[in-house]
Amino acid sequence: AGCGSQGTEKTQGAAGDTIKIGVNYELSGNVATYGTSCKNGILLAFEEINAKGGVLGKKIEPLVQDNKSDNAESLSVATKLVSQGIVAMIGPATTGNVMAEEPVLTDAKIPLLATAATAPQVTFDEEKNKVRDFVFRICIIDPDQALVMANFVADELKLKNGAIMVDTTNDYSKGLGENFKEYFTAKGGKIVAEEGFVSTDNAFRAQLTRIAAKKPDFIYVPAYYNQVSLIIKQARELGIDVPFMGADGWDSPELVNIAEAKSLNGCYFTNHYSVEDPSPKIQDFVKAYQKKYNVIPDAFAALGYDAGYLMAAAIEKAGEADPIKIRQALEEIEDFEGVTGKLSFDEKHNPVKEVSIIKMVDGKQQLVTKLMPRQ
Amino acid sequence: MQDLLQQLLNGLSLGSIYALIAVGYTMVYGIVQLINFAHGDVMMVGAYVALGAALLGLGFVPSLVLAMIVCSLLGVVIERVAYRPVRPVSRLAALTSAIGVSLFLEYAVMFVLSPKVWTYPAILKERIFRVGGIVITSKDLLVLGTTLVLVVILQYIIYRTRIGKAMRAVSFDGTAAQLMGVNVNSTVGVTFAIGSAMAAAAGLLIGLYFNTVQPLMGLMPGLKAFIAAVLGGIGSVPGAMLGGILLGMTEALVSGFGGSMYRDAVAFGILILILLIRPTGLLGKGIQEKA
Amino acid sequence: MGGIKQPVLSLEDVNVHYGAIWALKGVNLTVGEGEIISLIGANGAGKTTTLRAISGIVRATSGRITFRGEDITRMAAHDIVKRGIAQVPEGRRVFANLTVIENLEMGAYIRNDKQGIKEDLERVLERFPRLKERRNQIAGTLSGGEQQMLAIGRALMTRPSLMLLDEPSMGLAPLLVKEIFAIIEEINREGTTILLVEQNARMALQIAERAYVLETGRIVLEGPAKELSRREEVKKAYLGG
Amino acid sequence: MPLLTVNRLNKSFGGLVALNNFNLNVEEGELVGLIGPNGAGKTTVFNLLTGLYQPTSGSIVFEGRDLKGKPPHLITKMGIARTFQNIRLFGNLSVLDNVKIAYQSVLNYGLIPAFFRVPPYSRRESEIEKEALGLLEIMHLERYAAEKAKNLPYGEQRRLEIARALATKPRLLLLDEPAAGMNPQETQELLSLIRWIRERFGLTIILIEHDMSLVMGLCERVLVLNYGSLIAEGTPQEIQQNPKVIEAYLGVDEGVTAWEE
Amino acid sequence: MQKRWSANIALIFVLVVIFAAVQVGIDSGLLSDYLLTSVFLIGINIILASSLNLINGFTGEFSLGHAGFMAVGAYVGAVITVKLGLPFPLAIICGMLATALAGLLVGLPTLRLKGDYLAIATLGFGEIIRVILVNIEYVGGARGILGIPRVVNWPILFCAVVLSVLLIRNFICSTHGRACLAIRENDLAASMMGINVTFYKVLAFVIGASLAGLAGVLYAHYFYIIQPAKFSFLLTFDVLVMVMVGGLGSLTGSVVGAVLLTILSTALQAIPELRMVLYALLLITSAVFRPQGLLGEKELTLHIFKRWGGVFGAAAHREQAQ
Ligand SMILES: Nc1ncnc2c1ncn2[C@@H]1O[C@H](COP(=O)(O)OP(=O)(O)OP(=O)(O)O)[C@@H](O)[C@H]1O
Ligand SMILES: Nc1ncnc2c1ncn2[C@@H]1O[C@H](COP(=O)(O)OP(=O)(O)OP(=O)(O)O)[C@@H](O)[C@H]1O
Ligand SMILES: CC(C)C[C@H](N)C(=O)O
Ligand SMILES: [Mg+2]
Ligand SMILES: [Mg+2]
Repeated sequence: AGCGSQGTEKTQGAAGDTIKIGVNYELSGNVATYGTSCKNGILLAFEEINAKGGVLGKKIEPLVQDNKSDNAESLSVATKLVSQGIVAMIGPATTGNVMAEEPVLTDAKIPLLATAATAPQVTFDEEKNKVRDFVFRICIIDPDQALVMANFVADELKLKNGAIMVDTTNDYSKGLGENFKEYFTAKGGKIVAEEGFVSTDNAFRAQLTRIAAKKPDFIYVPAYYNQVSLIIKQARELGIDVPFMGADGWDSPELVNIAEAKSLNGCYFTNHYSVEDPSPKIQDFVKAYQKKYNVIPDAFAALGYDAGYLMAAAIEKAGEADPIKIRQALEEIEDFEGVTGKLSFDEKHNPVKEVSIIKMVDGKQQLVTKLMPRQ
Repeated sequence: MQDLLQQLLNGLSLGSIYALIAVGYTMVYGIVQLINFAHGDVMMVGAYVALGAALLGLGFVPSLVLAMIVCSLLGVVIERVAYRPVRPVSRLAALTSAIGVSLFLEYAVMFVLSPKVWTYPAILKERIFRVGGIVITSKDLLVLGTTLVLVVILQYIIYRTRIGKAMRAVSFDGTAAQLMGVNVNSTVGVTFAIGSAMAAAAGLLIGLYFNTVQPLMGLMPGLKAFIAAVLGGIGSVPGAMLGGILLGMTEALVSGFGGSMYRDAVAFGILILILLIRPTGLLGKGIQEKA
Repeated sequence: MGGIKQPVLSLEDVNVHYGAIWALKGVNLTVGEGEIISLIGANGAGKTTTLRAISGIVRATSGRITFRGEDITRMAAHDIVKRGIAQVPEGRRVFANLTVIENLEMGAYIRNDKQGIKEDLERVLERFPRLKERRNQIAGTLSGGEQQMLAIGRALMTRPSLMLLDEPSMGLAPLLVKEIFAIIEEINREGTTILLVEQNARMALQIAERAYVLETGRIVLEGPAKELSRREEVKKAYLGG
Repeated sequence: MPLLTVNRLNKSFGGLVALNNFNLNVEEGELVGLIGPNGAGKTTVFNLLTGLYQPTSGSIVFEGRDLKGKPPHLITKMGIARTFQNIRLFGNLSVLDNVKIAYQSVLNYGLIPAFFRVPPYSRRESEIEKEALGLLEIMHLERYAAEKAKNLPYGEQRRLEIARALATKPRLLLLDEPAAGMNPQETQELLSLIRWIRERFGLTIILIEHDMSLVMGLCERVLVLNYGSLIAEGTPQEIQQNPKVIEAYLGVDEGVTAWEE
Repeated sequence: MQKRWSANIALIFVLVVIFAAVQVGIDSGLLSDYLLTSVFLIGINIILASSLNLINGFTGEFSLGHAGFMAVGAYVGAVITVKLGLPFPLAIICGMLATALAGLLVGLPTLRLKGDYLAIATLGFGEIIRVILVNIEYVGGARGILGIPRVVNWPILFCAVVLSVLLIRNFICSTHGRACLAIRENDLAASMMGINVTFYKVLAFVIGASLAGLAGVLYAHYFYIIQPAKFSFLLTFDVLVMVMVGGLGSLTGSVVGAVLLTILSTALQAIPELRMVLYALLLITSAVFRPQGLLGEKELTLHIFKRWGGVFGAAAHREQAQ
């Protein structure tokens, strides 16, 4: 019965003495480490901001919800958060879960800031050929990841024949696969095998056997860590010893746990940042994060941290905790300095940022290089 | 050709995993006439128990034995608490209860141990054999071998021992079995204990095979195992093995010919086809109803 | 009422309820060593319920059932079988998916004497040549009469000291009915006490020493079988004229 | 023309010949008994006549129409009804519903009226209800109308089976051991009941029964099956003196007296 | 006749009250969007549960293909409105027709199968439908169809639910429904009553499926997106549990089951970590203490409402059953 009052409060969170921000993440389920890292980063940021007095004189109140790495759950969580009066939403981490909640927020005219969803369609409706007004993201996008990796493989590693293995039930994975193929063949490389799997799979030998028959120099697997790790492990068991390449989905402590360090030696993936980056801004963040959570922050923690600060900046800029005004402010943000780089949004609400290439060495991530995909 | 052989072997290895779960499944299923939907989750618990044992430094065999003991107790408790009061009333109600138990195990484990994925320490030396270009791993042999052994053991128990005879009698008519001096409750209890111990063994092996242990790991294999059991003929232990291997082979071949997207559809399609031709599964005994 | 031998089984004031239905209302009944006792009564009188209560398949709500001096009222069904009470249940209840031989073997479940079991198996098959012919047929496909024979054979395999038979002649050809009754007498001669429930009251009263008449859950008449079969009310109600 | 002509009917299960070259002609209005030892193939004959089994060979012609390949529900609609040796009522449904269901084949209406309860619906429903209640009354079952069928006493269940069969408006009624589980008194009542419904509904009846008082009291003609083959056919008097029948079925010692006592 | 009328009037009264209450709640803003979502889920689940009950409870078939049927309805409906830009009523009609056809295609071949074999075959069909949807690019593959307009509002939902339940009730209480019941009780005897067993089994499938299709269309046009993954066998199990908890073979039971379980699972979202654990325990408890379901095979009538008030009617039945 008590919940009835929330809906009547049409002016939403602003009326209270806190600013409510939705935090919808994958805290359990298949890809729980992504969401958990993002959430931790966000909460750290909000904590710091609130300690310094909050924004517009008010404290930020994050409303954290677990979407269980499930699309339908993500939608229902978003509906719930909206009815609790949030003025903006941060998350989820993965493309699919963001896409699932998007219509609810757009209908409610509440801005959505995605942290790690990298597929182009997150901010851009390809069918209607128009930008999604209320959706922003602070991460690089997949064509950039694919381009950087394709160039790196062709120019630096000088590998010719590649194989691609994607999760065909995942737009992120499928998109990256397509982009990579396009850029790699443009560079004169050859894709000798393309295989697919579905996200519920855990046996990949059939596909790997087919790939092995084509004798590629490397295998590109842009997918989430829970599957990547099994794929690499099973490949090694089948005696496939070529390097694997991938994208930000690889960044999880679980990758090494499951696949085992030696299987990963010589593999590369693209990412949003690297803990190894000596820049002081990054190292300060790493220290603070480690102090609070006792683990090394991965890229998603960094993205979450940036998202928290970016959101606060936008609210400050908007001058009022009003969703429409915050949206406007987000669009106008320029040269925001975050741990994952300097960012402004392009016309499709995407930031233009550097892509890091990470190499796996004995279970540790090593920063190989940072590249700017486009100007 | 070599590829085809390798794919068949992949299928055999995947199939023996299905079979491994399916044999315990089908035994309980055949005798109690209950779709023990929680079987896959008992397997999951077995995998965790064995993992715990392994992390404490126990070797393969002690971990296995411990997991089997714990799970057989778990099986007995589940039967006692969730199935026994329901079974006589309605099979479908028992199914509801089983769905409840399945969810309970999954989410209780998730609550207690977090949803995170665990991996096994190296408790078994892994070896890779190459026979004329075909790769076989020691894990494949282990899984296949264990399944075979379990099938033999179960067949022996069901057809050659007193308790097996009691199980079969109970499965057909509990009251009549009582009149033959069979203790129905303890027979069903033993059935669950054995079935759950088999699940635990499967749990350890599957945990090792995929090197991952997580609370929902029983769901899909459980379903596939159930399908394998039906395919082979409900209650038939060799049928479950056959069904499992057939399912695994089909899936590997479909994937192996580039149809991985349609793999589940083809597998189900074949299942339905086989059932249409043999409505009681491959090795199931159907009796024509007498009017 | 003289001549009751050493009582083997006795029911004292036994009541049974099925939910709201009061099926047995204070039944008193004794069976003496070596006797054949018949229990007759109309449909639904509670005959089957009486046998089920003795075997422990339904629980008496009150009263006492003793077998050879031991209180078996609350004993589990399988333990009662071990005490030596076998039942040929109403409606045959053979194990439909087992073969004839397997069904018979199931009867010997509580026994361990391999040799004895084998001999008894042969004896049963001799007694029922029909079953011998069909020894490997799945019981579910046997004709009604064949199944009835199998049920009797199966009960014999437990080597009971007291055998409860629930309408063993139901659905049997006349020739077989006679045969079955002859077999019952023979089993009895060999030392097994018999409690027989029958619709075929004429035959039942012929072979029994004593009989009870059950009506809507109560014993309304009891006495030596010959005497009962001469009584008008029995003739009228149960002997068809 | 006979109502039913069965010609050289065979049925085997695997290697087992359950019915061997069985011939039978039944004239309109006859009451024919079918007896024989257990497992002789009597029920099999009924299963073949009602389409539950397909014959291995041979033909069944009912009212000039071949029944070959006809599914059971169509055979019922053509006018053959039966009861089952092991009672097969719709146990969880009311007695009234059991009978109403049987009117399905004669008093039907379409799906649209059913969904939307438009005219033919209520008219037909009340017709069905009236007829069903009438039949229950005839069979002295009206007081059980609302009771679940499985809660009825055994004898009443048998009567309900007959009532249900009658509701399909058959011309040929097949009764499979209707007296099984009845005591002699009840059997006598059943005997008069069968006589009566036969008159009342103008039925032709084939009766399988082990209770000789019923068979001899009712049937005009009796056929005897043994091991799937016909071993004798004739009036009850002829049958009870037939040595083959005595040997195979009635019993040598007191043969004739078995049902006369 | 008099009694029938007064019962009908009472029923209409209750329905009007329910309708008005929710409508007022929406208009006054007392029902938040989030709660409203639960109301819509309840409605959709009522349709799903009662149509599954028609197949499983009343006809005695064991079907596990309901999620697949719902998917067909949802997709066909969404294609009509989103891809072809046609009006919503057409989506409902086409969605239901397509699922009826799917029901026919599934029902016909699997008829020979009994019990668990039928269950697994229908489950297989449901999964096949899902896999096929994943592989059709036109409907978005695994991503599904996004941006479906939210056209379903409370009046539409309410009418759909009431009509569906009414239609099923009318069917069950007709000669055709009795035929289905007879088949459930004993199909051999049913065929001896002149019932075309094949026809009615398939008919039940077709009706049940097309109503699941309706539920699918409604779902798609309220929840913005549909994805194949949503329609997995787990969804069927959810619905099956509603049917079982309400009482297999009780139509009002399905309504009660759908309402209770949807509310339960929504309410439990307040304690996310323990939500499923508690849900599971409640399932087990209800199965153990009430194996025949809350209503058993009985129907909840307004009469009982009067006597016991609300949900306590179910408790009244327990006493009667004992
Ligand atoms: N499982 C049961 N549940 C409810 N009532 C039962 C049950 N079994 C028997 N009854 C009822 O108990 C009473 C006695 O039944 P019982 O089967 O003992 O009679 P019976 O004398 O063996 O009859 P019959 O000659 O028909 O076999 C009957 O009214 C019957 O309906
Ligand atoms: N479906 C079946 N499969 C195998 N054998 C069968 C089947 N149906 C019947 N039989 C066999 O056919 C023979 C005839 O059976 P049927 O049921 O017709 O006998 P019956 O004359 O009715 O006997 P009873 O008087 O005991 O009922 C029996 O030996 C029986 O075992
Ligand atoms: C957390 C990330 C790996 C998510 C991924 N970049 C996606 O868009 O789905
Ligand atoms: Mg009885
Ligand atoms: Mg017969």
